[in-house]
Amino acid sequence: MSLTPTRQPIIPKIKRETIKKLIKKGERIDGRKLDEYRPIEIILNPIPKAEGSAWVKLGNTIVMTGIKLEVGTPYSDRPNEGVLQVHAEFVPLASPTFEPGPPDENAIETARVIDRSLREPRAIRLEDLAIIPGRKVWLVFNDIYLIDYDGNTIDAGMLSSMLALNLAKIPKIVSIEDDNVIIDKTVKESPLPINLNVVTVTVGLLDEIPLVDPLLEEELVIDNKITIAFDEKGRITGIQKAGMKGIRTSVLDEVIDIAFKKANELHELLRKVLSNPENYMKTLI
Amino acid sequence: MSLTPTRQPIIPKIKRETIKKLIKKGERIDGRKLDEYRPIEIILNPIPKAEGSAWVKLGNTIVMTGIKLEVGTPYSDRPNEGVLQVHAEFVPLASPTFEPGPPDENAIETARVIDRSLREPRAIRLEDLAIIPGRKVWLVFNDIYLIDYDGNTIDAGMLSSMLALNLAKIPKIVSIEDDNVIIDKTVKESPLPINLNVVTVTVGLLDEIPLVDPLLEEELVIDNKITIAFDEKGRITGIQKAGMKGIRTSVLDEVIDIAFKKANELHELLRKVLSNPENYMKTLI
Amino acid sequence: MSLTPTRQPIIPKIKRETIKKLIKKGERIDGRKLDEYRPIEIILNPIPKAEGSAWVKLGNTIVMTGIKLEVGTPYSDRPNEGVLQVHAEFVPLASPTFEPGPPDENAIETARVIDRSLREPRAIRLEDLAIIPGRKVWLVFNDIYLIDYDGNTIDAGMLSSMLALNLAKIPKIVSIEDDNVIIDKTVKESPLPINLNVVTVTVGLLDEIPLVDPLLEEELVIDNKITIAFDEKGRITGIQKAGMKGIRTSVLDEVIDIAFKKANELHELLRKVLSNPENYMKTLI
Amino acid sequence: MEKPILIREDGLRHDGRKPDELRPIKMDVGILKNADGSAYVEYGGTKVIAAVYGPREVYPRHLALPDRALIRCRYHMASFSTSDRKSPAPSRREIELSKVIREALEAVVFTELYPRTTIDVFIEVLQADGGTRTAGLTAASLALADAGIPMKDLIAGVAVGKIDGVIVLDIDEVEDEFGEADMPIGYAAGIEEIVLLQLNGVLTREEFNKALELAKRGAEQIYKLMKETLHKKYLKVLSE
Amino acid sequence: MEKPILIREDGLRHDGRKPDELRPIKMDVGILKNADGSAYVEYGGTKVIAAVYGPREVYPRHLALPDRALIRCRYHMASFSTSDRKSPAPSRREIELSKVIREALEAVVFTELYPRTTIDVFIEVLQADGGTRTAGLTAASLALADAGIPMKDLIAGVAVGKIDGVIVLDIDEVEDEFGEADMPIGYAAGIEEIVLLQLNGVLTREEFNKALELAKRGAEQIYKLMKETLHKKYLKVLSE
Amino acid sequence: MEKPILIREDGLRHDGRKPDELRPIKMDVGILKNADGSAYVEYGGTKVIAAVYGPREVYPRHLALPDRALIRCRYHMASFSTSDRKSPAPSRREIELSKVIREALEAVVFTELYPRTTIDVFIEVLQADGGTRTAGLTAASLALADAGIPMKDLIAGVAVGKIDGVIVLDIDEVEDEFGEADMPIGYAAGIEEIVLLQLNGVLTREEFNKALELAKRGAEQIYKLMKETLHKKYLKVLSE
Repeated sequence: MSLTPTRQPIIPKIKRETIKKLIKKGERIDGRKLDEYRPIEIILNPIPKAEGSAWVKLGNTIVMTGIKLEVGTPYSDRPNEGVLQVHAEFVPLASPTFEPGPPDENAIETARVIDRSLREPRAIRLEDLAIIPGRKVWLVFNDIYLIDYDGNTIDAGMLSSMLALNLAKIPKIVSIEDDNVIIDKTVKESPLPINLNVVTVTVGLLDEIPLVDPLLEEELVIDNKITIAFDEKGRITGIQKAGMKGIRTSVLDEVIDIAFKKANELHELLRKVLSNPENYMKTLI
Repeated sequence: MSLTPTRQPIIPKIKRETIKKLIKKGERIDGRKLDEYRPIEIILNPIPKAEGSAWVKLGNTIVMTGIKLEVGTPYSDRPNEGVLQVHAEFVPLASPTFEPGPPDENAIETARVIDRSLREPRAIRLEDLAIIPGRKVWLVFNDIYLIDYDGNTIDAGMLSSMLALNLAKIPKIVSIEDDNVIIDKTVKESPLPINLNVVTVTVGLLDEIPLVDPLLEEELVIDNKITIAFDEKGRITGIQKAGMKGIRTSVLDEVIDIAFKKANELHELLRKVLSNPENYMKTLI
Repeated sequence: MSLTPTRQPIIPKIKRETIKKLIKKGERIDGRKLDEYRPIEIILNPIPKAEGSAWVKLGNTIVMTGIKLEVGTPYSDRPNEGVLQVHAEFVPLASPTFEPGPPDENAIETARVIDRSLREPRAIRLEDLAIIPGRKVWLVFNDIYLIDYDGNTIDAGMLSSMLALNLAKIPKIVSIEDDNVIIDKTVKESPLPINLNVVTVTVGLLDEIPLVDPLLEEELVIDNKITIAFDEKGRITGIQKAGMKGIRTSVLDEVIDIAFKKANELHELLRKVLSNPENYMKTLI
Repeated sequence: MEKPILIREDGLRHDGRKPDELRPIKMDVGILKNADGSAYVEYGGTKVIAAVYGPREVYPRHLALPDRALIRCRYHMASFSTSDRKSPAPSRREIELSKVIREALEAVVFTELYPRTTIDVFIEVLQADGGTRTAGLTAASLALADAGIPMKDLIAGVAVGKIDGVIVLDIDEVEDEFGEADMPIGYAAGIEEIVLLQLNGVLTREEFNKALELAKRGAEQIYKLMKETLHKKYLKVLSE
Repeated sequence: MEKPILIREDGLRHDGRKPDELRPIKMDVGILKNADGSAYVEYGGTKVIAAVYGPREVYPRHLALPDRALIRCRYHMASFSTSDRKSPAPSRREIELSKVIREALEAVVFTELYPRTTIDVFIEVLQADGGTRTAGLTAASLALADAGIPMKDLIAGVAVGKIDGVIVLDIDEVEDEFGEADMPIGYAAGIEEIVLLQLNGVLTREEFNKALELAKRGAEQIYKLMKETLHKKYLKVLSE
Repeated sequence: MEKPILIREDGLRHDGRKPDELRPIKMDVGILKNADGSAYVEYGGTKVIAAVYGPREVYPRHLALPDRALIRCRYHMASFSTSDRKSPAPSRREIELSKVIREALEAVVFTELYPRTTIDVFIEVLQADGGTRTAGLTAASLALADAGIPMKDLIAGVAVGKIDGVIVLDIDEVEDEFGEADMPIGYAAGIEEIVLLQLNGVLTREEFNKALELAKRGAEQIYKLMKETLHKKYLKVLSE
């Protein structure tokens, strides 16, 4: 059951007014322009035990994605494909308002939007991940951990997922006997087959004014958030409207225009990072 | 853990007194006689995706049962038989006092009484539902949804279950290879094998006065409910006493006499409906 | 998530002071010496349906352990060994402060300390419990039920576990076909293979004064509890410190000395009981 | 397992009992230290403990009833009580039986004497060999008496059954599994009220009548044992 | 199952519909007795019931909002609604859809009129054949109106899709499964606001624009039916 | 996986360390923005983050303690932290370790200064390579200091073990898996108190004494690093 949110970070009324006033003037509390992303820091493969991993800091929002590959059973309606599972954990260290427990609707929505945006354009070549067709395939677990929460978990989660997937390597298959597949995780062989990259751009709306990459404090005052996924060919591969107000078509148009522009920037960033990944293979501290 | 019920529909004291006074005069708030069922409306197979389904409106109590057939593993102590599973969901749209969540003790009791009353006289020929003896059998899921709640869920649930089971058709088996059974749910073949029909009759007691098919408001003032299942041969195939008072043997005798008479009426109704099922294959609205 | 305990049996301040004063004088509220165990009553195999069982009354703490043996799948990293699973249930009849529900952290800690103390010295010859190597092995369920709670559940639970394991008999294997193992639980054959016995000794600390086998009321006033497991060769096979204070090394030394001495007594008791088990095969009342 | 012979040629049952014969029954009260009342009951191989806590404060408070005590009841089987290990999580069967046992107890406890409190009844089945709910109900009734909670009457539980066509008293697990019907009852013999009644199986009307009479007769025997057990306990308490 | 032909040579869809054609739509309100408002909606084979309870007291109390009503919304599929039986436990999909439907309703309900209360919306999918969330949203909107809860506007839900390269209205399950995109929208046609928008699939910008226009056109037709349904109901109530 | 050689012919360990040598240790505090205090700790391949929230209001309120702060502690492993993916649901192991870490922290925090509040400690293991509970305890202690919560002393955690018969400091995962004993300790080196102590394995009394001494020696080195880390941080704060 979904409930109108009640336990939210509290934001003083005066700050709420300031944020709104600034946005209406085209400004933001952290000095950004309305269509500007926060600075993005990237650390690749900080978790060697994962098959791939990426730490993304988007302003003060920190997300870590780890990819795990396990041998398992395919879905009965796709017997010859690997299985992608995207999960998001909003662990309680990330925010004073998070409680331990199974993922809530916000974590589930984040995971499902990222899942769909990856799945629909076939970002991963799941058809190359069968081991014994119909019986054993690779399960790709894309686990997104929110570590510090300052808004816009979807874009940060998608960036870190896309990076971690690109870095992921498939463990060595040692032997196959009947349905018994023995693997050696200490030896990583071929890379996970990626078809194309996908990014999401989240745009907030306040009185029909669009603002890119909203901060948590902004999320608490805006009317809506629209997340749009774009693949590297510029196609829309997913949309999710969130928030408790309606949107007019003309405003939506404007939002998509902005998102498209920003998506190109994010794809550019992905290309830059992935063409020289070793530059980003730093330690966490 | 079972608790004395605390969160019940509230019924004003004056109404409570009226109900009691009427019953003692042999009358009821809805004008029925003490031994009279509410009108029963039946719609057969409103859910074509289910293998069988039946909508039963007993006064204002609405119950929908859907039968699903899946291929699965038999119980180890009955390796050559299909598996019957009866579930009841008291979904929150049915009553202001129901909350979302797993079935509570009342839903579980309803399901288990219906389950036993069907299972004991072997109403379904489970022995005809083996596919690969000892390995693969048909699982018969009898899912009872309570949609509007005005008392006597067991009798309504049993009627709709019995109708849905009679209408259920077994999907086509396309191929069997090793333990891999492929079925095609779009093609329904032979009917589910039914041995005999069972009905339940629920009788309330107030100061030792029996009343058949209690309304919700009556359930809130009576002392006890006794549910008795009868098969079409007139045998008792299940009993469940509910309620927080004791019963004397002589009163119980009287209850069974009444229940037996009403069971014959319900069996008559089943026969009428099942001999011309097409007459009842209407749309829901 | 672990919380500072809040719902505890309440113990009046005056009693608390009495307990403390006595301990500092080297005395205890039940008249025992500081290094003395409460009387131990043992009933062997009171539950013939279990493969082995033992009822242990340690003062007013009552624990019943039942061993069940089932056929199952080995752990993938130990394909040729049986599986030991230790569970503890603190059922609500044992204490006014226990609530129904899954095991809490105290029940889990009790089970895990006993599990490790048995597992590490290989008290059970799990390597003799493979049925079809790599595929089917015996699962040994060691289920500890706390029936009346007056402190020191670990020592009582370990004693009853060790006794029940020693008494456990492996059911007859009737047939093995492919991976299908048919057993007959009514025929019990060879005993469960035991390598050696293990006991635990729990020592409480109050202002650095050690006291053996604390009562519940003592547990509520002491600073710490240290549980030390010893096998029959005198080796330490497990340690667990519990409690919300620190310990100095010299005090810890003293605790281990005492525990070692008491462990010998408990091993002596085990030997006595297990050399004449029929003497202890009484009925529960 | 194949169906064994349930009624032998000499008319006796697989364990040598006559059709109207109870299994050996043992009972005791006050066996636990923490509980306000407790009891242990054996019907042959069926072994059950019950504990009562209360009347005591309700937690959380909003569950309290203004005009009577709440009864909370849990029937639970130990994981080692059955031939195949039982998962400790409550099954649908245990949830249902907790309800029917609670309702049986509600019929006799003077709950109106303790408004805004709870009376908690916990039943643990240590070994299950048929008749666990009825042995559990007997134990719960004894534990309530042991806790000093005022009741209209004691409740004796017993199951009758139909096996190989014969109506028999106090069926055990084998008879339940291979028989044609299992009918557990809870009977307050002093006030002559049936407080628990279930039928799992197929009976004609005549068989039902016969079964009910037999059950009442059996329950009366158990009821007598319960009275004696409590009497002995009180004498013991008085003499201390 | 193999991919069927979704767009036939004559340009019609697998069920004979034109690309911009809705399935047969049925709706009714006030179908449940207990609920304060209720509705039944069919989009072809998709059959949905919605019930509204409230405004009513919030329980537990600390969830209440001082300045508005809480909306609680559950989208749930009956276990028999799908080809393979669905487990009754809420799936991640159902949790997400409950959220997006709730947010759509928040955009139109005057929640500030009922501070400290809750308005509960329960949607049960009886049969799923594509478009369950949008049919559910339509039903929820009707049920709120039936409950007399003041709203800025009604919401009509409909899904558009891309199948075999063609943008089509009101896709069914087969079209969803084998098509290239599924885009459900919730549209408040009176105030011309999009209150629910998701895209599951791949579209170019032009296709998106076309799809959105088609969706709005379809929603307007449904919106008209909703008005008529409510109108008929009120006339009926008035004439009674 | 077969047992590797744990102690090489030259007396060094599989990774080239001497028996009494720690792995490379890194630590930092104040790494999270939302938490009141936070820390990151690496013991070789083991990587752990801890966050502290509080003292803050207890929710639900009835858990509050009248005379002291409640400590709530969660030790949790990320699903990608282990070789085989770990389910995100808390395991029995995680529940136990949350308890022993909480109890260790209770021994040093001046909880009586903040009655009716809660101090929440959340530990996330990002990569597990042996010694996760002890690295987690070190990180928790640093995060509490970073949050400015008054403590008697800092706690340094470290595990010693016995591998191929040799007592060694700061065992890693391979040594834990194939060794004979793993003994994690938490040591408040300033007040010389052991606040966490577990043994998972078999040791003679002499080996235990030797292991405990080695553990204390190792903890003292870590304790020194912790002091330096906090000192650097304060200097940095002061200079800003």
